[in-house]
Amino acid sequence: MGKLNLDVEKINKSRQSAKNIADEVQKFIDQHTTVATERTVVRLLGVDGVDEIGKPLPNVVVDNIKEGGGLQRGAAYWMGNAIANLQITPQEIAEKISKGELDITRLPAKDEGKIKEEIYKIAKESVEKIKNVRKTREHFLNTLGEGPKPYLYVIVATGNIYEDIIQAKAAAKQGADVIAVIRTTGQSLLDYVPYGATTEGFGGTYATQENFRLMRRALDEVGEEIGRYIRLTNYCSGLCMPEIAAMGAVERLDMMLNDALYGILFRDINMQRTLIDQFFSRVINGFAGIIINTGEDNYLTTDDAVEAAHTVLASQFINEQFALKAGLKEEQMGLGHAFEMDPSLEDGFLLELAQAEMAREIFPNAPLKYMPPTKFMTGNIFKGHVQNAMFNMVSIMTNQGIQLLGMLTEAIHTPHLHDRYLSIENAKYIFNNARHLSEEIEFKENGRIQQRASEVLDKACDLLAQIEKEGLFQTIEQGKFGGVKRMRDGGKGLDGVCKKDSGYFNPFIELMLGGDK
Amino acid sequence: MGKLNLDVEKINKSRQSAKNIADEVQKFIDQHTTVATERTVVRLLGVDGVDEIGKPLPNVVVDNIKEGGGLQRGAAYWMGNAIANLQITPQEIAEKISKGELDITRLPAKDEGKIKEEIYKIAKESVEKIKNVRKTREHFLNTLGEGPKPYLYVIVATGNIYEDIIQAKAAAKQGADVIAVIRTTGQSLLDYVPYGATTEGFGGTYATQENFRLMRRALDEVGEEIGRYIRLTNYCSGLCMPEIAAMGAVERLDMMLNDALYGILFRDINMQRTLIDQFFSRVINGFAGIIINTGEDNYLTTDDAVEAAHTVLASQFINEQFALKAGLKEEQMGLGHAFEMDPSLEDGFLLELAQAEMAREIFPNAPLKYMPPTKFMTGNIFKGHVQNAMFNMVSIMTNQGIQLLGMLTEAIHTPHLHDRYLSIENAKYIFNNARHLSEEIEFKENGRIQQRASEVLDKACDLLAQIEKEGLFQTIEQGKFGGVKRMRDGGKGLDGVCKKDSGYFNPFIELMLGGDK
Amino acid sequence: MTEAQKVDLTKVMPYGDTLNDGVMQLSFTLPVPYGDEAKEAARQIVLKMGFEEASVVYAHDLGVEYTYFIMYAKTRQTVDFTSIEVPKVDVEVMEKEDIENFIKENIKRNIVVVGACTGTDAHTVGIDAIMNMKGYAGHYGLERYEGIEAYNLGSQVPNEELVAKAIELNADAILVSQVVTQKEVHIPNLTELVELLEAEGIRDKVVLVCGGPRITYELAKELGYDAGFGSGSYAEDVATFIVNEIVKRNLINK
Amino acid sequence: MTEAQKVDLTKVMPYGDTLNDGVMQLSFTLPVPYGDEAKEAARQIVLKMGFEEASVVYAHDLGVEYTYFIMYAKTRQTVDFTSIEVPKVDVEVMEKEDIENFIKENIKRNIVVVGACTGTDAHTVGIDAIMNMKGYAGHYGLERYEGIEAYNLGSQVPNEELVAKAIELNADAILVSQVVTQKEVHIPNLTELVELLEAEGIRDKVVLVCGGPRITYELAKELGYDAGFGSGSYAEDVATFIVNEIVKRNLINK
Ligand code: B12
Ligand code: B12
Ligand SMILES: Cc1ncc(COP(=O)(O)O)c(C=O)c1O
Ligand SMILES: Cc1ncc(COP(=O)(O)O)c(C=O)c1O
Repeated sequence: MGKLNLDVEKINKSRQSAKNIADEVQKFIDQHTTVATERTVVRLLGVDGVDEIGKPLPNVVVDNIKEGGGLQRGAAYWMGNAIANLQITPQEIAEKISKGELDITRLPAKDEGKIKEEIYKIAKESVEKIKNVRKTREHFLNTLGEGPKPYLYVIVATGNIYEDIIQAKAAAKQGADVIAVIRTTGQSLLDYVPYGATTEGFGGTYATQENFRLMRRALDEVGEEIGRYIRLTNYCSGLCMPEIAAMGAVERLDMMLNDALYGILFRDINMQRTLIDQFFSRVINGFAGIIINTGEDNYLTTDDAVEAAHTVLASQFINEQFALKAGLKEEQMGLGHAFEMDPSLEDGFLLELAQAEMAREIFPNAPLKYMPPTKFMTGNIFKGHVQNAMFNMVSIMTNQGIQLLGMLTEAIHTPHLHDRYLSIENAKYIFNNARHLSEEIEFKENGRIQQRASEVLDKACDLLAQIEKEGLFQTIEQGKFGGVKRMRDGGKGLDGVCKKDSGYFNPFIELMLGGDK
Repeated sequence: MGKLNLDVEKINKSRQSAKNIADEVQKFIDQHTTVATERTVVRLLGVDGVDEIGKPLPNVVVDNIKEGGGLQRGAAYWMGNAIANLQITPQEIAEKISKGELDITRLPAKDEGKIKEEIYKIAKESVEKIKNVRKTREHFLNTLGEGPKPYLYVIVATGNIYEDIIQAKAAAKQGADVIAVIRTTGQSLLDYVPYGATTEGFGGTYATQENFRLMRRALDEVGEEIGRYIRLTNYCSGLCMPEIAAMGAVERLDMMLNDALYGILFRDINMQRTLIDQFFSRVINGFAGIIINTGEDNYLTTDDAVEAAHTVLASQFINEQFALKAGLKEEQMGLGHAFEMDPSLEDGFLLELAQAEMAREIFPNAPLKYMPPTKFMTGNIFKGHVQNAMFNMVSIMTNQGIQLLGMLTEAIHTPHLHDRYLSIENAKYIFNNARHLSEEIEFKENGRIQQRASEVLDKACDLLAQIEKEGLFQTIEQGKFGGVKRMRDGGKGLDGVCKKDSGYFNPFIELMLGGDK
Repeated sequence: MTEAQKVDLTKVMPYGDTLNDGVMQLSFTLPVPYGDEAKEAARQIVLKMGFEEASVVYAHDLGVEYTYFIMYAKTRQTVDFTSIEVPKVDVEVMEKEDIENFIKENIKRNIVVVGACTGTDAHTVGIDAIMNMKGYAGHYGLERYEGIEAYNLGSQVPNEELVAKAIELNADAILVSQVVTQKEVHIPNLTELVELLEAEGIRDKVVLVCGGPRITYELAKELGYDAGFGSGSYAEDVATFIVNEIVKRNLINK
Repeated sequence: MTEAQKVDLTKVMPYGDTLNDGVMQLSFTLPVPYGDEAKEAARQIVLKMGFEEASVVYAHDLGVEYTYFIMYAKTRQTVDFTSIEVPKVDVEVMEKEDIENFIKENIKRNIVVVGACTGTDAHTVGIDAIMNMKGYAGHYGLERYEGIEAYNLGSQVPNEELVAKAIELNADAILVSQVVTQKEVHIPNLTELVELLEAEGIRDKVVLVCGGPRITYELAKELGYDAGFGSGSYAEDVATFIVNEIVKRNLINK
């Protein structure tokens, strides 16, 4: 099979282990909810805005429910009950709570059928809206078209949404296909989503609905101008994972970084919390036609890319299963991996080739998201530009789907306007100049490349078998991913987790998972 | 055969055509000599230095012979006769001529046997000296060792030999294996070799024996220090082709750019003159163990690299035959080719791969000299650095022998100290990181790469058949190489060509071609 | 001239391919539309900085009325290399074993080192390189040193928490890592820590060290730290400094 | 702030990722041995040029007591973009056919153009691009123009020979290409040609044009040429200039 002659048995076995792992975790997920999940429900029911001290109304509502001891029943229930009682809109309910005029859990309990009826009416409208957003995207893609794969994916990270827009437009004109607005450092630990247009981030820009809207509009404009649909990406991660999914679904984001494991390992977010949140966020992303980007690349920043290669593959298998559970199609699975080996390694290029080709063959329909060298980038911008060129070579030789472009200034600053131009130029040159190289080359049977791939697959298969036995939580506790250990009850956000009671319901999961796509 | 599945018949046919072409030209060569050839004989007999107006003594001697109408008999005859008459050294003879104390062709004619005896005695010593120089090189290579192939070959070109030395030493420390001292613009049209250490060149430094010596010493020093023998290269081309060969043989140069076709096409040197000169220069280079570098790469600066690819191959076949005639071993044939396709070409990388692999397979033992992108380099040094990286990739994927490193500033200036460092770093990174890639990849049967190679071979084969029919001189008159037309009687230096008479002799050809190696 | 000119170290100038040619490469963007006028603007701004022979070798339209330039130009500025003195840690770096012996002989007790990546910074690789067992590039981290009790608090640690922990453990040294420096975000964060320690009255009782790729010894001193360590630092560099400082400042019995 | 700041074109500054941040990238070598002092020397020389926040992001030992640096720094210089005027050929470039018609209608005879790559310069690709049939990048060369007799003398042509040929052919225009500019070798060579033409008394009777990758219109004017053409010029650019100049300077009947 393929160029690598991979062992199909091992692939199947790995996939089955991953499925069992995900099944196990899903049981846990299904029994719980979180404050973020409930705020998402509130948002999807139409609540937006902030109170006079700047606290987002979804937080106001859910805090009120939580204080009233009602979280285990879910926000949909309480909102439905309030509507049934007061015959006002969710937004009006939120405003009343914020003004102290309403304590939502204290309203008389209406008939459950009535409650659901009220809620499902609104929820269906909301879901319909998202479906229309998806159709708009499809329309743009059909009329404007898109760039060839690998998509050129660049980040903007000035901290100021308006400056970001200038940079994003420039990048699009230079040939970028995807713009990711990096988040300000620290946002992922906020247990609320900031509001409005923002101009003050560090190493990134706040993810807010208004910022999404502004950037989306700018990219639509430039897309029309250059005749190519420009995708927009943000971060569906951190303590507000599903809320951002909801915002993105409405504002027509096209991709989302969305991976609980990243938050656990690299942001020290509590694993229970974020796995629960991830489920709902992926349901929304799946329904909204958003491609998720998983974060396996990050493991290689704290662990060694040669030694830990199999952890990336194992994690991709697990992420695939979590994605399937949430209704994501393979075409939406931007599984992450990275070109992060020490450039001084003899034959390192061969190992990178093996890894990239392996991912390609094991996940043939996933638009793999390939991350550039970062850890071994230095202040030597010239050498860095060549490291990025080698990364681009591997990508075109192995048909990657989404190429996050490396920046020559990676070790120095978030990209300057011309850094991005130079990187786009680098990738365009190589992708075009070696366009069909992957069709023309084969790998020697049982040579270094094939052997390396089979070795990595073997190890991943073993690791998955072990996780299957011990469970995902325990594996993370042992530091198997990224060399980082996190405790089941440690990290941020555990206090936002809550067991559902039997009356709990969340209309959106049902509508989006089951709904026609 | 090989990875390209090349048609062996075509290769054999091409080689046979080239042999016939060279045979034909060699007939012409054997009947002629030139002022440069005779000056070389004079030099090899031990004449050096300049007269009071700075004219080199070898020129003084040969001019005297020419004025006396004796050129057709060869300088060896006249020198031998003078020795037989005066019992003084060649150097003393030259000095006497220069002071007007001697008119060499006016001396009484001694017995031819006696003359030859005198000359062969000196000639043998001279040849012995060169043999020892070769042994010294072999000794260094055995004790110090050398870098892995492809050798990293860089140029220095400050115009000032002392500045060149700083740069060359720095390059060696940074990892260069070969240092080429580029000649000042215009030197190739001088019909004499300047004398002494020089500090004033434009875009290069004068090739003088003293400069050779200074640089050789510097490289031996640095070689000892870093434990790697550093090769030295200069230009055995232009109107003094064989003289420079002789100087290089004595001063232990290791490589020489040495290609009559280059002089004809790119310096407008008369074709008769330089083909005759080339023969003797190659005999010397061959005997001295010097690797020649041919100039096919240059065709692609004036012609299109895709369209004219077959002219490069055809010329390589011809150069191979000329080299064999002069006693050069395959291991000394640094046949030239280049990575010069328009970088904006879709799949251009595939075509470059095809060309490089083809040369590799057709000339399996030649240390091919691979030239970097130059024509399509721009002031964009960042992009240029990536173009050079792609060039390095092709080289390591096809096992080239000698890699002339591209400079990111190619379109701007001759290399600055750090330009060279960055280029060496670029090549070292890629050669090491993809060290065994060529062993691991195969090309798809009858795919784009294989097809391209076979197409180029076909065309070269046809072209050679045509040249075989029409003769090399006429082919050049038609502008078949580099798109440049040159006339048989045009260009510089024709007046230095002379038909030999029956008494002509040149001891060195015999000693070096026949001599034990 | 018979030899290469000698470098005059009191008047050093940039070198391209000839001594004192003064050549520098520059690149930057101007917010002006691409064209001859843009190139001239780029030239002028470079000439205004005192460069000579400024030449635009490449200009590219960035698509939003901004233009990118690559230039070469010559400076006539010189610097006296012989008079340059760079403040730095002035003790000679010891090896792990020597440090361990130094502690045994001179401090005669275990020393406690608390480290963290503070503020919103989550880049732990640097502090891990210094503190964790495994270390970095073949240099073991402090955890593996006999005589050193190392506590690595990890990432995104608020300064308050770090100070509390230092007090709790009666730390001899505090190590802070700051990697994100965009918009100088590290400066207030580092400053705040010093202020907190002063407020607690323990600034004098600890060796206070910061590090990160953009941290220099000089900057650290300015901000009130005892030392700062940049890229390519290893555990032994910091450990050498700490143990010497403890002795020097008489913090052995505190 | 609710929108991105607007660019003030009278005070333009370099742009990294924020308007007027002034960021520039630099690289260069100093003839000093690698080390902290070298980095400081690099910083100082950049600060002396008026840069601020100069930071060495990379330094490398070049092996012969020289050190290479990559730096970022901020300038506070501004340039008034609105006041920049670049001298250039001020006629609108015509297409080949229009030029041919222009000759027919306004000059009413064939014009003679002689070109060469002069001095020791052997880079013919540029002049060939302008003159030869084939042209360059899809733009035909002058040889293919009706109404133009083009003589390309090739490479390494001494100025004397070029002048002699121009006189012999009664040339209307002389085109000179100069590509090698190392150590400013083109300047005396270009100047000599003007002097020779003046000595022969024909400078006023010909349109004199030079070109090459480092030639600017401004430089050409300074050296006494009628125009200069740099990288990316095509035959039609030169031809337009020549035919207009012939009419303007009344060289039709000479
Ligand atoms: C790995 C990495 C990450 C990982 C971090 C994983 C982890 N657990 O550490 C992940 C993927 C999580 C990450 C995330 C982000 N990153 Co990051 N990241 C990097 C990267 C690629 C490498 C850093 C690294 O590990 N270096 C290797 C270590 C060993 O070197 P070091 O940190 O310099 O440490 C050495 C010395 O400095 C010193 N040292 C360091 N600390 C200390 C402390 C003491 C006491 C001492 C004595 C010495 C010392 O000793 C160490 C060993 O020699 C750099 C780019 C680069 N190539 O440098 C970007 C980089 C640092 N990241 C950057 C940014 C902006 C971010 C984000 C903010 C982006 C975003 N908005 O999402 C996030 C958020 C992180 C946050 N909240 O802090 C920027 C910072 C820009 C700037 N100058 O401010 C960089 C430069 C990339 C870029 N060009 O944009 N990142
Ligand atoms: C091809 C080439 C060669 C070929 C030339 C073949 C030939 N017959 O032309 C060969 C291999 C022979 C060669 C040799 C040398 N070269 Co060379 N060469 C180049 C190269 C790679 C490309 C030049 C080129 O063809 N450009 C394409 C043409 C179309 O562009 P262009 O010349 O700029 O022309 C355009 C415009 O400028 C304008 N134009 C040009 N002339 C004119 C004239 C008029 C009247 C008008 C209107 C317009 C016009 O219109 C043209 C079309 O748009 C450059 C590097 C580079 N990438 O630029 C080095 C380069 C020019 N060469 C260089 C050097 C030093 C040499 C040598 C001196 C090296 C040596 N010591 O041996 C030799 C000697 C040559 C000599 N005596 O002149 C240096 C010059 C450095 C400098 N700034 O002075 C360069 C920059 C390379 C380097 N970095 O060292 N070279
Ligand atoms: C999967 C994933 N999620 C999120 C992030 C962003 O981190 P933060 O949570 O700091 O915005 C990253 C960063 O690379 C990531 O890879
Ligand atoms: C084969 C060959 N000979 C000679 C030269 C050098 O030219 P010149 O004769 O100007 O020194 C070159 C330049 O590239 C060359 O390729």
